Amino acid sequence: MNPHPAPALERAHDDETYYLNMGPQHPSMHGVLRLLLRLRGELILECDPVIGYAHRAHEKMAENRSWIQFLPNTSRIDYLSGMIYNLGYCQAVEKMASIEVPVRAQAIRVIVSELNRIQSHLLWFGTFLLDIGGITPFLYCFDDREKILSILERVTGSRLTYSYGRFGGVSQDIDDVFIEQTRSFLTRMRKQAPMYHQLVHENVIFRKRCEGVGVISREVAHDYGITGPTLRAIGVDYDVRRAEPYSGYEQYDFEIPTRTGGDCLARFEVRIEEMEQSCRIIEQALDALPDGPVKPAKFIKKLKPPAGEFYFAVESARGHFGMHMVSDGGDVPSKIKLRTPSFSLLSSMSEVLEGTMVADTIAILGSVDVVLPEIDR
Amino acid sequence: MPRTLLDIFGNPFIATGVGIGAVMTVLSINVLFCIWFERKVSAWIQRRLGPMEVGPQGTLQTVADMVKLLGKQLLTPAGIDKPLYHLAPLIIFAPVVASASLLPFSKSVALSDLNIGLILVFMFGGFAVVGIFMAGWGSNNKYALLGAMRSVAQNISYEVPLLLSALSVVLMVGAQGGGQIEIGDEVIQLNGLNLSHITLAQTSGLWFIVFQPIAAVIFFIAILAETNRAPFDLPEAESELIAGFHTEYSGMRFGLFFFGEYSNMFIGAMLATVLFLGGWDGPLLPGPVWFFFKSYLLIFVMMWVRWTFPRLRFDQLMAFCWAVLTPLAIVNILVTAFALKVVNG
Amino acid sequence: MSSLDLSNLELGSEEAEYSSVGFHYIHRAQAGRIVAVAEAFREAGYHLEMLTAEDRRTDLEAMRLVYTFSRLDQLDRHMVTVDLAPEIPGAQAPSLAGIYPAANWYEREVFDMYGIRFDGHPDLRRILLPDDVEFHALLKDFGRIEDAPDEGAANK
Amino acid sequence: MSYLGSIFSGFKTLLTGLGITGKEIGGKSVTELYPHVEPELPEAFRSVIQLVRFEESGSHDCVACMQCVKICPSTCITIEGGKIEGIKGKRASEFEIDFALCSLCGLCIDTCPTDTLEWANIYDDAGQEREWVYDLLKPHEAFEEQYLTTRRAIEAKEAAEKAAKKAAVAKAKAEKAASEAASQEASPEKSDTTSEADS
Repeated sequence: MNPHPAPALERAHDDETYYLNMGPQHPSMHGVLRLLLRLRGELILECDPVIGYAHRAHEKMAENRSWIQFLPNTSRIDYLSGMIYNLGYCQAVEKMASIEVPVRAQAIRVIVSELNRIQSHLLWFGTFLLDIGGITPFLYCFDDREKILSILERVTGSRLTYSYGRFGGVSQDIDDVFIEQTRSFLTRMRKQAPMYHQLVHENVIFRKRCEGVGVISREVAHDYGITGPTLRAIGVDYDVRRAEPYSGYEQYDFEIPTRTGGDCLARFEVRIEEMEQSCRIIEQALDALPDGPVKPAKFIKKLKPPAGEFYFAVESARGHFGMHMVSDGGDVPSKIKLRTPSFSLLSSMSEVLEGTMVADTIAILGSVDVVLPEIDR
Repeated sequence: MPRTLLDIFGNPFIATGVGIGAVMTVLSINVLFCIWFERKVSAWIQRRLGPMEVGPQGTLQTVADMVKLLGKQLLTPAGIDKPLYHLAPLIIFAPVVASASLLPFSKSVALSDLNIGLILVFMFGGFAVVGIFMAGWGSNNKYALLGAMRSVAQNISYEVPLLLSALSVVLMVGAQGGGQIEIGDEVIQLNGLNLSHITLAQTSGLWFIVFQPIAAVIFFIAILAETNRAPFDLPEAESELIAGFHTEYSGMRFGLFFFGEYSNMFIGAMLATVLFLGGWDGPLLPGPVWFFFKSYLLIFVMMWVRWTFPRLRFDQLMAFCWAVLTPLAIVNILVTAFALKVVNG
Repeated sequence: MSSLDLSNLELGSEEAEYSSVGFHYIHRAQAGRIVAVAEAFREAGYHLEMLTAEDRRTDLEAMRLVYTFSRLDQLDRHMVTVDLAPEIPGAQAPSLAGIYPAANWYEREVFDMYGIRFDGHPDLRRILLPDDVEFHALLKDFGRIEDAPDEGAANK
Repeated sequence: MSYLGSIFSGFKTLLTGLGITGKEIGGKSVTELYPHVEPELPEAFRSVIQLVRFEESGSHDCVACMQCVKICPSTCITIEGGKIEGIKGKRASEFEIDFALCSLCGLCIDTCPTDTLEWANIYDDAGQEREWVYDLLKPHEAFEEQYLTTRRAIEAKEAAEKAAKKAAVAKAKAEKAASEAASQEASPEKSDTTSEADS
C-alpha cells in the first residue's frame, strides 16, 4: 500500500491510522519536501521527512571545479541567503589561502549580507503568514523585499544568485545611489514595523495559531544541533557573528534578540527583532564606510591553498552555516562539506511534529523557516 | 404585501418557469460580478491592480475564466464513488436557486411570499453541507476526505448560532407595537417568520441592527462560517489541504463549486440585509436598489475580512462556536425577551 | 556539565591554531572508542556540529570520518577524525545515533554518499539519492569527467 | 469576567487589523504592468554576454587567449583563433557561448585580460528549445574586413615609424661616434668608429 514504508512507520499498524504523503508537491512545503505522516484523524502519530528531491550534488561539483569555479554554486545552495553563502565561501578561501581583504570591501560585505538577511526574513514572514492563512501580509512583505532586491541588483547585477564575492574583496564598488537607496529603505522598514505589528503580531487569530504551538525544548535543540533564530527563540543567544566574528562584525554594536518560549510566536518575535538589528548594523556600516579599493589589483583566479583541513562558519538567516574544506594543495578542492542549518532543523522535525495536528504541522514548518535546497545540497 | 409571481401569472407552471429564469440570471450575473469584485478588492488591499487585461479594468476577466473552465478537460480520477462524485456539485448548487427565490427584494413584487420563508432559507442552506461531504468523500483523495470531515463539523455546529441570532430578530418582529401594522387600509398581523413581514417591521421603526447589534455580529460570523469563507475556510484550506473537498475537480465541475460558493455568499448577505438592515427600506431610491446595495456592501465586508485574517485551527473553530457564539446568542435571546416583556408590559 | 576530560580514550590529540584552521583541538580516535569519546563530549555539554567522511583511499589508505563537536556558550571546536578500512562495502563504524540524535541523519547521508555502514543505526537508508541506486556519489572513483559517458556529463 | 474581557480585546485586535487593510484600499498600487511598461535595468544587469565594440578600433579585441574558456565553471565557451598575417598577436575567428549551460556568473568578464566581454542588458532572452549557442562574432562580422585593413594600416605605419625611429637613433649614435672620433683626433688616434650605413 505504501511505496516507501520507512521501518519506523511500519510498527503499530492498526486500522484507525492511515498514511498521508504531504508533499513533495504541496503548497506549503518550502521547497520540495515530502512528509510521510501517519495520522489518526488530524493528529500526527509519526512523521518521517523524505528529502533529496532537490539534490544537485553541490559537494560533488566542488570536487570537479577549481576554487574560483565553485563560486557561482555557493549562492545557489540556499537561494534565500545567497549573498551570505557566497561571501562566506570567499572568506573561507581567503582565510585558508591567507588573502588580505581591503577594509572597504569588508564593510560592503557586512552591508549586503545584512540586506540579504532582512530580505530572507521578509520572505519567511510572508510565507509563514501564508501557511496559517493570512494572504495579505505576504504581499506587503514582498513589496518591501522588492526594494532590497532592486538595491542589490544595481550593484551585483542579479536579484537572487549574486556571485558578488571575489577572492580578496567584492566584484563591484557601491556608489552614492546605492547608499541613498539603502538609507531610504531603512526608514521605510522602520515606518512599516508598527503596521506589521498591529496587523499580524497583535491579531488574536494569529496569536491563537502561534502561542504554545510547536515548542522546541532546549534538549531537542541540543540533541539535533539546532542553531539560528529557532535556537535563539529558546533562550540561547548563540550567533556566529558574535561567537566567531568575521569580516569586521566585532566593530558594530548590535544585540542578539532571544525569547524563552520556544514556540512559533517566540520564533516569530526573534526574527522580527533580528530585522531591526540588521537595520542597525547597516546604518552603522554606512556611517563608517571607509574609502579605498574593494578588490585586489589583479583578479585572483589561480589559487593553491596549503594542504590541510579548514573550517569556517558564517551566520546565515537560518543559523550556523559551516564549510569544512579539505585541500590537498592543488587548484581543485579535495572536499567541501557544507554544514547547513536547515539540515539539523529538519532532522528534529520528526520528533517535534509528533502529537501535533495537521494545521499545526504547517504552522511549525513555516515558523522554523526551513529551506529544502540547502538541505538536499 | 408584495404581489407574488403566482398572482401576476396565475398559472403556477409559467410562474415557476419565470421565477427560475429570473433567479438563474440574477445568480449568474452575481457570480460573474462577485468573482471580478473579489479579485479587485483583494488587489486594492494588497497594493496590486487586479485583472486589467481582459476588457476595461478587467471586467470581462470572469467571462474569460468561465469560457476557459468550460473548455477545460473534465478529469475524473480513478477509484471515485461515481454517483457521489458527479452529484456533489449539483447538490451544492441546486438549493441555492430555491432559497434565492424566497428573499423579498422590493415592496411591490416578490418571487414568492411564504409565511415560513425564514425556515425554508435555513433548510436549503443546510443542503450545502451534504454536497461538500459527498464531494470530499467521493473523490477518493485523503486531502478531500479531511476537507469533507472538517466541513461537516463546521457547518453543522455553526447552524446553531445562526438560528439563535435569527431567532432574536423573529422575537423582535412579533412583539413590536402589538404585532400589527397598517398599510394603506388593511391591518396585517405580523408573522415573525415571514421575510417580508420582517422587513415591514423595520420600515416603520428603526432597523433591527440598532436593537440587536450582538445578534447581527454573531449572524454575520455564522454566515462566514456557513459559506466556508475567510477565517473559517478550513474545508478548502489551500496551505494545508491543497484545495480541500474540491481537490479532484476540474473544468466546469470546479466552476460549479465556485458558482455555489459565491451564490451562497450572496444569499447569506441578502438574508442578513433582510434581518438586520431593513431589506428594501431606504429613502429616495427604489426598494430593490437599496436591497442590492446593502447586500453588496455586506459582500464587500466579507471579502475585506477574508483578505485580512489568518485561518483558525479546527479545534479553535469549534471552541469559538460552542464556547463563545452560542452562549452569547442564547444570552441575547433572553435579554431581548426580557426587554420586550418589560417594554410591552 | 563536568569539564571535558578525554583521558584514557586512546586519543591522539593536538592543539590547533584556531585563527588559521578553525579548530581548537584535532583528535585522532579509534573506531571502537568513538562512542566513548562522543559520550565524554556530550557529558561536557558539547553538541555534534557536523559529521562527514573523506575518501582518502589514495593518499592515506583509509576512509576517514570527521566529527566536529562544539559548544554554544563559548568558542571551543574539536575535530575528531576516525580512519576506517579503505574498502568501501567493508568500512564500518559504530553509530552515535543513540547519544546524539543529530547523528541519525548525518550517518544516513555519509552512508548514502560514501557507503560507510554504521552498525547500531536505527534506520540506515539512503537519505538523498533514490533507494534503487547502487553507486555512492562522493567517492573519488565515481563520476569523473573523463570517463563519464558523452551525453550524460553536463559539461562537455 | 476575563472571559468577556478576552472576547472584546480579541475583537478589538480584529478591528485594528481591518482598519489597516482598509487604509490600504485607497493606497497606490505598486504593480508594474510588464508587457506594456518597459522594465528599467541597472547597467550592471547580468544577462546575455556580448563582445565590446571599442570606439577607437571599432571592433572587439578578443585575442583568443582562452582565459575565459579555462575559468568557465560550466565550460560553455568555445573559441577558435589564430595569427592573422600583417597583424601582431592572435585574433578570435570563432567565439561561441552555449547559453543553455551558462550560469551568468561573470567570471569570464572578470578574467578577460583585454576586457572585451560585457553584459548585453537583454532581459527577455527566452527560447523554445535548448539550442542556445550564440555566435558572439556575428555582430562584428560586417565590420571585420574594414577593421583588419585599418589595423594592418596602423601596424604598418607603426612598423615604419619604429623603423624610422630606430634609424634616427642609429644615425644619432653614428654622429655621436663620429664627433667622438673627431675629438679623439685632437687626442691620440683610436680607430673604433664603424661607419653606419644610413638605411
